[in-house]
Amino acid sequence: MALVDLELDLDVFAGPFDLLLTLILREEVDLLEVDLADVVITYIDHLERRGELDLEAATEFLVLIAALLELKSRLLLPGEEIEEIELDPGEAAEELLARLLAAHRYRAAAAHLRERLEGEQGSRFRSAPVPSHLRKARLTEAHAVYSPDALAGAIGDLLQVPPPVDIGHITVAKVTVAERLAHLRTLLRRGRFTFSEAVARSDRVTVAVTLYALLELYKQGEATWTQEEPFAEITIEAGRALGRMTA
Amino acid sequence: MSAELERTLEGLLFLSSDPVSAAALADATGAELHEVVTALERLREHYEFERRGFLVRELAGGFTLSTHPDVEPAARRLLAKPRTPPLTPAQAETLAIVAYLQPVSRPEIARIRGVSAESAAATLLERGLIEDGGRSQFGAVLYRTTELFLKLFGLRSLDELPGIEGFDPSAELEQELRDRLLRAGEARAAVGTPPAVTQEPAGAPALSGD
Amino acid sequence: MSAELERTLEGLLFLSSDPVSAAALADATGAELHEVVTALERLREHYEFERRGFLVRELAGGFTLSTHPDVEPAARRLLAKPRTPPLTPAQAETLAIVAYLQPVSRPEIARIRGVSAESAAATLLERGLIEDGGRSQFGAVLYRTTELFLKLFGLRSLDELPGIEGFDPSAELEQELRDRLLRAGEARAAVGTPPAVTQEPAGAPALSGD
Repeated sequence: MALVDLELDLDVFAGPFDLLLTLILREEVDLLEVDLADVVITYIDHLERRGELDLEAATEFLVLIAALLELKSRLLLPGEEIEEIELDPGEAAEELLARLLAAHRYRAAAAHLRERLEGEQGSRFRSAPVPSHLRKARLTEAHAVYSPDALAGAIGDLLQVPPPVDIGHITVAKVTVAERLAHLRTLLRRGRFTFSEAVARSDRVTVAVTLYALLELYKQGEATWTQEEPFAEITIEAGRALGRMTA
Repeated sequence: MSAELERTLEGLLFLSSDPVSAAALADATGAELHEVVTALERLREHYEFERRGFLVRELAGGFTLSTHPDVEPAARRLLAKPRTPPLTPAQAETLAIVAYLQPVSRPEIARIRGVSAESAAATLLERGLIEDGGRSQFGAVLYRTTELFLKLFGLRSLDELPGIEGFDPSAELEQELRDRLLRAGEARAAVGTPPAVTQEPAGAPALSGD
Repeated sequence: MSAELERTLEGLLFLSSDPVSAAALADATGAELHEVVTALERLREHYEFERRGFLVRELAGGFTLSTHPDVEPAARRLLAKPRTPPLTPAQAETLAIVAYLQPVSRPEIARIRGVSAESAAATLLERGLIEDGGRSQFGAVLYRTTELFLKLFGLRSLDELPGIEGFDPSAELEQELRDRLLRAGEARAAVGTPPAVTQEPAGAPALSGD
């Protein structure tokens, strides 16, 4: 049996896997101290070295390691219940044995099912759809099962025009282009300023309207601007028209 | 050997839902084409003389088995039970639109509902509640309700369809209903809300009759 | 009349893709239940003695037709695929656990197998051999086998599965497992003596810590 060959070198134990199991069951090694992940890694290395998979041994190992993990997780559960969960070695061994037996049992049942399926390979079933003319329900067999009111109700619902979308929760822009034009002209009279200064502490709508107002001023020649690179700060100053006007 | 071939062909035709060509049958059985044709002929005779429940039929694509017409009444009793599970809201809406506006096209149903009516219409067709009733001037299939529909809803005729709450049927009846439904549907599509589903359809008072 | 019944039953079984109960066949044909059962038996004999390509099978609580195994080689050539792909060991184990313990949850299956049952269960679900059969009290999906399982595995009902105790390991194997668990290590540990603390060559155990 390949499991016997599985040599472990863990922090708390060095030796064959089956001995570790025995010692755990005799409580000579504390399951809580055993790094089960290390056991699994050792097992995988072991499989790789052998280069072949002994299915029987692999199943047994998986069932045992899963059962150990479950026992360990139960031991790790915090709280007063810990007394109750503590397993005596006999019980733990019986539980592991029961697991192994169940695994064997269902593996044998699985083999039986596979044989059964194999034995049925020769019989196939027809899976054609029933011709549609044979599927149509006959009128004489039909009787009222639906309420006509359901149809009227459905049409009534469909006739309802939905209320207009409620946009009350959206802040309606209270700012106008005229207001922002006035604001920008005030700033221009004081000299150079940046766009950020012009829209400091403003909401998005105000920013948008301000930009629109600025474009309007540029078009009129009242303002001109410079921007070093995209998304950089925009510096605004009076344009030629305004200059002429003030000149 | 030839009885063996007949038996194998019988099994192959049993398994195939579509007609199978004699050549394909020859390939599968390893027999010559003329042997296959002869064996199929014997199979046909066997079914006929022994009064079996099947027929060998030669259709466009090849050979197929079907049941003898004598079996059909029992087959309908076994297989053609009207399928009447509760209608889903989508099915009820689609059926209601067809019932009140027939004939009506699928695009129109979709416009009124604000969503596609494809799968609901397919189910209603399959259950025999609606049927193909010609083509619109634009080539779309027009649906109408069937006799089975009347029976399953306990109606003697379409005139017995209940009136609609909030709708005066005495007016320019059908065209107006159609227009109003379309307007409501477009409004719904614009808003993106599904139509309200009536909680208790049976509670809607009927306005017709007058 | 009875030949007529046989013929009708043959046609009905041909048309139904799922097994049909004798009661449903009696309903459809208007015959008595015992007449149906007798006629089905005669049909079975007819197919057998006449060496037809079909068999009458009693599966999944009803009757159905299947092809005779002798047709299989030709069917495989015609349909170019095996009837059902074989099960992998993981799928077969998962299916066995569901078949015997149903309804059973995936964590329970994993507990018995020692490994996750996720992908095997997904494949079995997809192939229609098992299905969702409700929820456990902890909310895990419970699996059970389907009618298709019975049909494909040639079972009339779950009762036809051999008892699970028949698959218990032999007494010798059980004893061997018990020995391996409880005592195998002891031989190495030089029975009774406390495990050595110092590491020695040749696989002697070394216990660090307490």
